[in-house]
Parts: sequence; C-alpha cells; structure tokens
Amino acid sequence: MAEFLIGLGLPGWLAWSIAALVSAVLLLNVIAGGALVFIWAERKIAARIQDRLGPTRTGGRFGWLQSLADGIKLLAKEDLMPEGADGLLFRLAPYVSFCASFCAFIALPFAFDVVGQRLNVAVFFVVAVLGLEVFGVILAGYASASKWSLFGAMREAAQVVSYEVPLGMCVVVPVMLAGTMDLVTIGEKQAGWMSNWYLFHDPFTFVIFWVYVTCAVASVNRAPFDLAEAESELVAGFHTEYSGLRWSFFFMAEYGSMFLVSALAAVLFLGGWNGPVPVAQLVGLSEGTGDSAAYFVRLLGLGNLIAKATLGVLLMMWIRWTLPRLRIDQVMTTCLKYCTPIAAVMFAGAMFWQLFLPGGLLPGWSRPAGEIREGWLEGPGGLPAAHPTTSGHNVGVAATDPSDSSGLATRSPR
Amino acid sequence: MSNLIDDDPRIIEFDVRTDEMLVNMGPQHPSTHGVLRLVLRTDGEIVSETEPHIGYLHRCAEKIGENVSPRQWIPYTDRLDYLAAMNMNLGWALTVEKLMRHEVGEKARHLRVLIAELNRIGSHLVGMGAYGLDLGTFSPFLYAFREREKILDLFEEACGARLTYSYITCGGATADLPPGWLQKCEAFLDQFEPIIKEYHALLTTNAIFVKRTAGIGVLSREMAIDYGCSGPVLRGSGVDQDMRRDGESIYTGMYDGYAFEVAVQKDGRYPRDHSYPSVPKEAVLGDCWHRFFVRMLEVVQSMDLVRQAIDRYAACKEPLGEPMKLAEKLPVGDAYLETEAPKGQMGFYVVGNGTSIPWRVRARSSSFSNLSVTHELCRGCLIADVPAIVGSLDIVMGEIDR
Amino acid sequence: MMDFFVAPSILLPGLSMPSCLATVPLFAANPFTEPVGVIHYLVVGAVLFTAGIACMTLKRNALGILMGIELVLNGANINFVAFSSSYLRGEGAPTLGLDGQVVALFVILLAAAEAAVALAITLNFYNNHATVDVDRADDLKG
Amino acid sequence: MTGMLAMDISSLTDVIVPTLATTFRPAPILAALPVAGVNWHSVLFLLFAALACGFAVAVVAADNVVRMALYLVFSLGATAGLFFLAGAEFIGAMQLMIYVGGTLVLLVFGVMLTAQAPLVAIKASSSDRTLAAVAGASLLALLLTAAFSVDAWMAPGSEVVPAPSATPLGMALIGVRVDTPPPGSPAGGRAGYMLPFEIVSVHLLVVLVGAAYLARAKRRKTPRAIDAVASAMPVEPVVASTASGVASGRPAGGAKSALVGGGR
Amino acid sequence: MRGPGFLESIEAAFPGAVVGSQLEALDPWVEIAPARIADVCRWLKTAGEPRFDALECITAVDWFEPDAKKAAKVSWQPHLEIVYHLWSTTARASLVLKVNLPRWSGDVAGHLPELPSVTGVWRTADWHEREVYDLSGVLFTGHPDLRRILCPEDWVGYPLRKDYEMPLDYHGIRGR
Repeated sequence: MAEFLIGLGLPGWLAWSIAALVSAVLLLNVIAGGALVFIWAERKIAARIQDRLGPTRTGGRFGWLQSLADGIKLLAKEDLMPEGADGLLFRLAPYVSFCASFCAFIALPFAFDVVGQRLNVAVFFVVAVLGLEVFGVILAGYASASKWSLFGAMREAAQVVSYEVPLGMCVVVPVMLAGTMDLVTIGEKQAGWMSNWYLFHDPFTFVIFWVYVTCAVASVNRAPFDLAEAESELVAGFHTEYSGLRWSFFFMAEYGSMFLVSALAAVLFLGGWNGPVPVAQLVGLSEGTGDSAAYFVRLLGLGNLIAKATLGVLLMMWIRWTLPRLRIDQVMTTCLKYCTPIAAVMFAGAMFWQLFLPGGLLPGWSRPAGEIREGWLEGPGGLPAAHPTTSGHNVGVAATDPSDSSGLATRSPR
Repeated sequence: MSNLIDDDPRIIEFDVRTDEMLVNMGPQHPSTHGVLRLVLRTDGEIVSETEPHIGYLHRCAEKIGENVSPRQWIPYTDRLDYLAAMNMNLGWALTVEKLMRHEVGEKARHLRVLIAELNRIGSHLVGMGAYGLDLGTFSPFLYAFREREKILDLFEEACGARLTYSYITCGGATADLPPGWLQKCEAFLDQFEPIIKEYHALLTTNAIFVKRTAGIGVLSREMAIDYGCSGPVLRGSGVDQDMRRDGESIYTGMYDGYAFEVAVQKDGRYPRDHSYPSVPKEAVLGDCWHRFFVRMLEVVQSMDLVRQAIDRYAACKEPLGEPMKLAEKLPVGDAYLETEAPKGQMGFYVVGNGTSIPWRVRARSSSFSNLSVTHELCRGCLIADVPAIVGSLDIVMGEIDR
Repeated sequence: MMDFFVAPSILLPGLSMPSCLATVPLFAANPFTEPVGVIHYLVVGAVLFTAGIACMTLKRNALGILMGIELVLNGANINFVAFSSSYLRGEGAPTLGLDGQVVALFVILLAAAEAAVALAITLNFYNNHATVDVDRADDLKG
Repeated sequence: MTGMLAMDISSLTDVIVPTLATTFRPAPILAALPVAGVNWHSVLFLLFAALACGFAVAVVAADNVVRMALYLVFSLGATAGLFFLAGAEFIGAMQLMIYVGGTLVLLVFGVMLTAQAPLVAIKASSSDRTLAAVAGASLLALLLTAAFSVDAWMAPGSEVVPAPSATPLGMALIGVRVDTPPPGSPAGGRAGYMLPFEIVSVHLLVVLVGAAYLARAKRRKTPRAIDAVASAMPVEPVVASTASGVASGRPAGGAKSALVGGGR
Repeated sequence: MRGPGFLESIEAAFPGAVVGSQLEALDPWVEIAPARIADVCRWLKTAGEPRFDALECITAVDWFEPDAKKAAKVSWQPHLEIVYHLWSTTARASLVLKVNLPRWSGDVAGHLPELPSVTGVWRTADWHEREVYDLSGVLFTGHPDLRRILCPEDWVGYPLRKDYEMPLDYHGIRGR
C-alpha cells in the first residue's frame, strides 16, 4: 500500500504514515467490530443455551444490530465518576486496559505474513502485553474509591499474575517444538494436514493444550474464573463504578483479549491459518503461484484463523453459561496445585518426546521435525531463519555462512 | 485467644496487616435476595463478622391485621412469602379455622394439599435457580423459571393471579378448579419429572458447585435448633422434623392418607424412593450442599404428593363448599399454628376478642429465624461464601420484614 | 512534561550543553531525519538514572525508594542495550554484542528478585510499625 | 529489503484483497527509509524516549504513591519500546513480561496493601526537594558530560534492520555462543553464560524462598474482633436500660453497636 | 406432658413461678411470673421433660383499649402479654408460656416495662426480642444487643401498641 501511495506521488514518509495508520485503524476495527459481533453472539448463544430467544428485533431478524444499538446507548450515557475517586487514574484505567489488549494484536499473525508487525519474539510479546491489561483493572479498582472495586482489582491482580506462570509454560511448548518464538514461523511449521498441528504432535502437547485453555480462560477473566467482576459477590467488581463509554472500553478489552488468547491458541496448537485439510496446496495454489493466488491463500488462511479463534471464543461462552464460579482460593489452588505442575510435567514430557521420538511413534507419519535444531547444532552460525526478510515457505534452515556469525544484524553499506 | 484460632479451622492465617474493612453488601446488591443489607467486617477477603440489617421491606402487616377481618388479611399473607403465597394463605386460613374450630370438607382438604405442594415446587425452583445465580451460573436460573412459569400458568387458571393468589382462604378456597385443570397439572408433572435430572447435572453434582457448597456454612444440628431454624435449613442439618408429619392435628390431618417420606438424612442416608444423586464425599451434614439437596428432594416429594392429591381430589364428588363469611365473628381466645411452608415453619398467631376483627395478629416467619443464623455461618468465611451461605438459607425478605 | 529533559539536550542544543557540542553534527541535524545513535540512548539512560537517584533520596515511602531503584536499574539497562546494539553503534564500531543483552537480561531478573525481597521487607516493616515511612525505621538508632 | 512481495495494486478488480494483504505487511516501523524525509526509527525513538524520561521525572515529582507506580509502569513500558528499537527484541519482551507485568504488579500490590490514607502521599519537605533537584541536576550534568566526552559514541547509528536476537541469546544462556563478538569487543572470546544462568536461577529460587519466609503468615498476638465475637456466647448481660436512650427510641448500647451505621 | 403433672414439675422446680394456667384452651398455656421467665425457660430447655429445645416465637399482645367507651366495657385490666411458643424437637410437642407485664414500668408513660431476656437460653430469642422491643416496647434486660430491628434506628414509638399514633412526619416524609 505504501508503494502504491508512493507511486501516486506522495512523499515516502507520508505514504508510510498513512499505511501504518490504516493498519492501526484496521486492527482497531477488528477489535471493536469483533467485540460487537461477539457481544451479539454471546447474547444469542446465551439465549440458545437458556431456552430463550435473545435479541430479535434490532436490525431486522436475529437482532443483528443489537450491540450497535447498545453501543450508541452507552455513548449517550452520562459519564459518572464517584465522589472521592482519583480522577486521573479513574479516567485513564479503561484506556490502559484497552491499549494493552489492542497492542497485543500487533504481533498476532492473521494469516501468513498478514501481521501488524512480525516480531522475532512474538509469542513472548503477546503474552507480555496481554499481562499488562491487569494494570488497567488495578487502577480502576483503586481509583474508583469503592470497596467492591478494590476487591475485584486485588482478585484480578492475584489471579492474572499467578496464571501467567502456567500460561507461559504452556506457550513455551510449541515454541520448543518450532524452535522459534516467531508466531508466523510457528504457524508455518504446522502447514499441511491436520496431523501436523502441534495439538496432535504428541500426547503431552495434547494435554498441555487443555491446560492452556484453562489458563487462558483464567487470564482473561472469563467464567468460571471471572472473580474480578463476580456479580453475585462484588456487584460488578472492578468496573462497578464505571458507566457509558469507559465501561464499554473494559468490555471491548475483555472481548479483545478473549479473541486474542483464542487466536494465540489457534496459532500455537491448532495449525494457525492452516486448515485441517491443505486445500490450497491440493489445488496447486501457493504463495509463489502468483499474486492473485497469494491473496487467495492468505484470505483462506485469514478465514481459517478467524474461524478457529471464534470457535475458541464460543467455547469460552459455552463454559460461561454452564458453570458456576469458583472461589478465589480455589482459583489459586487450581493454578498452583494443578495447572502449574501439570504444565511443568507436560513441558518436560514434550521435551523428551522431541529428544527421543522426533519423528513420532508411527514411522509412516514422519513429520518434518528437527530441521531447525539440526541447523543449530551444526555450527555456531546456524541461525533459524526466523527473519523478517525471509519470505515464502522455506523457513526451515537458512544456511548462513558460518563466518558471518555476528548474528545480530545484516550489514549494508550506508 | 491463640488457642481459639488454632482450633477453628475456618479462621485462615493472615499474612499482611490489613485493616479491617466494613463493607455494605446490600440493600442494593445482586445477591441479597431483595433488600437485605449485610454489613461485613472483612480482613481482606476473609469475613470476620456479618451483621444482617433488615426492615427495608417492613409494611406493618401485623398492625394491618389488627384492623381487618381474617379473610381480609388473606391478601396480606400473599405478600409475606410471595414466592409461596398459597402456603401463606393456607397457614393463615388454618390458624383462623383452628381458632374457630372449623373443619373444611374432604374436597377442600385435597385441593389445599394439591395447591400448596404445587406452590412448594414453584418456591423451591426459585430457591434453586437463585442459588445457582448466587454461585455465578445463570442458566439454571432460567431453566427453573421456565418450569415455574408453567406452575404459575396453572395457578392463573385456577385463581386468576400469578403471584399473589389469595386462593386458599378461611374455610376452604375461593373457587373450585376449572375443568381440565387436573389433566394440565398431570401433563406438567410428566413433563417436569425428567427435567429434575438436568438440575442435578447442572448444579447438584457439578464439580464446581460441590466445591463451592460442600463443607461451606456448616450448621450443626444443635445450632439449627437453638436458632429456631426450620424447613430445609433444619432438615439439611439432619433434624428429622416436618410439620406435615409432626405438626398439630388440624394440619397433619390434611395429609392423612398421603404417603411421603420426610426429606432428611437419617442414619447417613437420604430417602431412596426415587433415584437421586449420591452425596459427595466432601459434603458435611448441615452445609450448603445439604440444604440445597433437601430442597431438591422436596421437589420430587411434592410432585408425589401432588399426584396423590390429584387422584383424591378427582375422587371427591361433593361440591367444594363455601368459605367463611368475610366478617365472621372470632371467638375469644388465641390460637397458634405452624405449617410447613417451603421456606420452613410458618407460624401464625391470632387473638380473637369476640368481634370479627382480630385483637392481635402475628406472623412468625421461618426466614426470619433462618436468617438470624447468618452471622454464625459466615464467621471466618470468604466473601464469596457469603452469597453461597445466604443463598442456601433461601430467604424471602417479604416474610422477614413483614 | 514530555520533553523536559530531552528537549534541551537534543532539540535545543546549546542550552544545557557546552556550546562546543553544538558543532557536533548530531545536534545540528534534524532529529526526525537523522538515525539515532548510542548517544541518544545514553542521554535517556542518564535521565532515568538521575530520576531514580533523585527518587531514592527524595521519597520517604519505602515503596517509592524501591521505584527509584527500579529506575536506576533501567537506566543502566538502557546503556547496556545501547552498547550491545550494532545498529546503534553504526558500522564497524565495536559492540558489546550478546554480552550487553545478557547482562541486561540478568539485571531484569535480579531486579525482579530484588523487588520481591524488598517488598517482603517492606511488608514486614509495615506489619511491625504500621507505616512505610523509612524515616520511622530508626529502632536501631543509638 | 523490507521483504515485501512485489504486488500489483493497480488491478482494481479486487480491491479488498490487496488492501488486506498489503496493510498487514510488516509495518514500516523499523524500516529506515532511504528517501529523504522522516526517519521513522528516530521519530519512534524520540517518542519513546520522551515518554520514558517524562514519566521517570513524573515518578520523582509525584507525591501519591499509586500514581508513582503508574508513572513507573509507563516509563518502563516506554523503555521496553526503546529496547525493541535498539534491536533487542527479546530484552524488550522480557522487560514487558517480567518487569512491567511481574515486578511492577508486585509493587503495585505492595502499594495497595500499604495504601492507607496517611501513607499514600508522604510529602517531602521543600528543602529536600531543592536538595534533590540540585543533586540530580549535577549528577545529570556529570553523566551527560561523560557520555558526550567520547567521540566514538557520537557517531550516528546505521540504517540496517536489526536481526533477531532471541535465538543467539538463548543459545548463549545454555552455554553455546553462536556469535563471535566483533574484534575489539570486551568479551573477546566465545564465553557462554551457562554458569551465570544457573547462578541466577538458584538466586531466584533463594529469593523466592526468602521472600516467602520474610512475608510469611504470622499470627497476631493481640486478640482481634473476630475472637471477641467468637467468645461472646453465652453473652454477659449488658445492661442496656438507660432511661433516656429508651424513651427517645434510640438504640441502646451493645457489643455489636460498632457495626451499626447511621440512621437509614 | 401438657397435663397437670407437667405444671407441678415446674411448680416444684420454681415455687411461685407459675402464676396461672389454662390447660383446656386451644393451646394450653402457663403463665409465669415475669422475674422468673428466664430461669423457667432455661429449666424447660435443659432439665424439664420433655426438653423444649426450640423457641418458635415471641409475641407481645397489648391489652389496651384506647377508645374510652369501649374500654369501660372490657373485662381485663390494661397490660402487656408476652407469649412464648416453645417447641420440643424430640417430643414434637409445643408449649405456650405467657407473661403479663404492666404497659409502662411504674405506670409512667415512656418507661418501658422490663423482662429478663431469654437470649441466653435460645439464641433465636435475640432477634425475636429485638422485634418485640422494636414494635411493642418491652425492654429485655440482659439482651446483648437490644436495638430496633424492623424500624429505623431513630424511629419514635412502638407501632404495635394499641395507642400508637403514626407520626405525621419522618425526615420530611409525610406520614398520612
């Protein structure tokens, strides 16, 4: 797009600025629009689960526009701030929450190379930034000058910090299998048939996927771990005192995070943008076949990933409308006594599996495992080609020259 | 003092000096079942003291009762336990009948059993659904209300009202059941019976539900009696008492010939007349889970009773009979009668002085006594347990504040 | 507030720096177009370091002092990263390479450890004295 | 150089697909432009530097300890951005994850645990402020003078996209150096970091145990209200018959009257 | 258990405590001297046969006719009657105790009559006595926490007394 704008005669910096802006706006719309859709879906799903109809009228059939109407209502609502609240922090908190949720999307690939910013440490980045959302909640709880909010904030802080440990361990397993933290590469390595997904890589990854699901639900504060906003105990938890647009920012952040952890699960365990059947490959399309083919492949990948992530979100909704809520000590017990040890054991198991059975149990099912590790062990120069400059499918070993081993930067004359 | 802490497992060790906080739970709070206000003294998440403040719904019902005739007071009894208005009507009607030494006919007797037990199902459905809500699951609430709506439809057909019926009245009932009603009622019971399994799957046996309720808010047998608890709260603590069996003859006579087993754990087991889920290992007699389970058993028990009542009612060929006159003179004297309402033993006390207006009317509500045990149950629990405990008592503010 | 320290040193050369520095191409050029170098990072690191020191001396709240320490450690970290980056050093210049990054990594880890212990001490102090004012921690004063 | 696929934007037949595909290309954040004009890297640096420094100063200037913590979060978050810009992506992510997401949450937790009204804002005296300002300014001047005194440090940076840093870093931590430090580097040889890594690991473990020990659960020696309530049954009679209190309908005094709020 | 033998066992344990009784009424009742009520109740709960281990209800009946014309016709003297409904969970039997109190202590309007509290016997008496205090104005001595329970803390008067006048104004809210 930037080239296109440059081609139109715009100065380069302006073209880049516009391109970046468009990227940001697109991402923002993905989150905001996604939140609208998910809120509508949640209402319909909850209604289906509960034997009712849900929204039916707004926007014609099925109440399509219900969330939009709600959004307009929220916009029109009075922005209340309790007396005694810390004004600056109170106003700031929703944006902190939302920004954290939004920033994490930057490194999330939606399809091959369809990513805001391809990062070498994308997995880490996403988990790290997602963890920052808790600051908004803590601030909201503190600044609201309400005891219920404070309770919610303290719960959230304790919960999120604790669950980051098993979550990190779960996330590290696919990283270990792929040999890189680059989400694009991780997704790329699961291309092909469904059996290539890391979920089915070995029994340990299968187990750890469910640990990840548990931890992800906990880290985005969804039922049965929604203690920070437990409505029967804490009124509404940390956002008790919020109304109108600020409240909806918390809401959008929540739905954004839900989508994010689901998409992360899809990329890490469920083959990312690769469908269960390599349709594009079977019909002979690939990135290299031509521009239109590349677009088509990417569009297909985009659809795949969004479908998988949506499935994850729907799973969370299903859980929410089925299960009662845990108590705070039980939530912590689940984390410290179950999730963390299981994740640790599964991590070790996956490691040993990778070490001793890199090809899998069935000889006929040999998978392209270990190519990156070979590159590492051959010599000091073998770097995985998880490099933004590499493109195409061949992201296995970049046979770099051992002599060029600074490994930090490809130099070019100024 | 330290011994006390050592001995009491409910008191959790604390690690940081946190200041005790007074927190108002209610009167506007999603989980306090109306306008109950609980003042919690908390140390972090741990509740050290709970003080219920009631009276937000006080409507001087007893004072009003001193100014109207007994039959005119029937609508006010509707508003005591508004979730089981039929049972309230019944309690008051029986008390007045006791004072007047009046006995209703056979048909009215079976009609009363039929209606009261049906309302008990409705009340327990609300208690069950709302309890799920207290624990953070919304769907069972709607499943419960869906079935309750059908009961309300039946009531509406019988008396024209869906909540405040004023149907059972002194000397009988205001009207006979419309034709075809019994068939509809039977159809409802047939349709409702399998749904109970659904409730057991979603709540009673759900692992998280068990974790949240088993061993929480344990009310010992002695304490339950000492606090005057009654109904499922008392039976959940293992006290074998049900006014339908143990009460005064004017009330137990209503259930003459009816077969039912009191839903209480005797010798470590619950009645096995139907297939119920087994008691989880973590559950302690007298905890929230047992109170909830007793209610679930009573739903089935009431269904049996309704079926029996339908048969008997259908067999009665004589007319229902007229209720008392609106302003019938009360004899001098007093009468107190306790009936087994869904929430517990509902006692009415009436003093007559020879006129048609009672000298004194008193409603002893079960929720009032049941709620007074809150501060004992909530001592040392977590904040999240407070809704779980209060919800398991299944209170209705209408009859507490009167 | 944003440019409080950065502005004088980079955007407005000659105000706070010795005037001879203004002759350096770095300051003469437009900061928006010139690539950044190590010196930019050093300035930021110095500001963070100074702010941290000031925070440590100024605050009486034990947690405020802890925050000052974090700032100081970060100021140092910026320098490590800057010197390790071949990108910032320009071509041919020697860098710390991986060593700088590893040290920065260790600093982050140890800062976490230090914060945990310091917080534990603070909470202990708070338990015993019901305050976090370090001026009141004078029990051992002779 | 930026790794973009050549693409045919001008085909307007399918507008949406190319727009999607191109906007999600590697965003031009790190790409330094050869054309004359704004250097995005520098702009972002200035932004993050301003944020980091500004909020660092705000930490010093703020009195409210909760706000200090918030400013610190922003300052360290911006520092993570600076790390990303310097090509140390892994360090940046670590900074975000451990420092901002872990340490500072811990700190904020501590702040909230001790945040009683009198402790939230302990004000420094104005003389202290002056002293700190003078000392800080002189320290800053000293540091800056030192920084500017080496000519080699004044050289502007290159315009090359930094290569990934995570893998060699990880290899170094398990004792394998995949990079050879450039000649003249202080490290010189190909030393790995296995031993320091292990030492840090053990250190963290020790810290974990130590912190848990320091802040371990203790029992209060003085009785708490909860104990008094627990022993309150059977109750000692509390004579509550003050004539005036009764006549006016006021509540008589009692053991639990502390819980009574005002009139409804 | 409600027979004469039962009455005599109380009499034997507390000579002079039984002031009157009516064993043929719908609910046979025993009238106890006000000062002895707590002792009798404790005995009934712990030593009597059967053990009346549950207190179901405490009711205050105000025997007072505000209408002078009607008051001339009544056969009773104005007094407050406190009715205790006891229940035995073991024998499944009930018992009614009555206590007669003057409407005002020393016949001075505004001075509440006093009665020993039975909170030490049954803990449920706590709230029931508070309610009687709140609505009928009986001062239970020895009650740990005698406050209004249904009416607001600053409410004036005792609504279930027959001579109670609804206040015309409460915090600016019109009463009638």
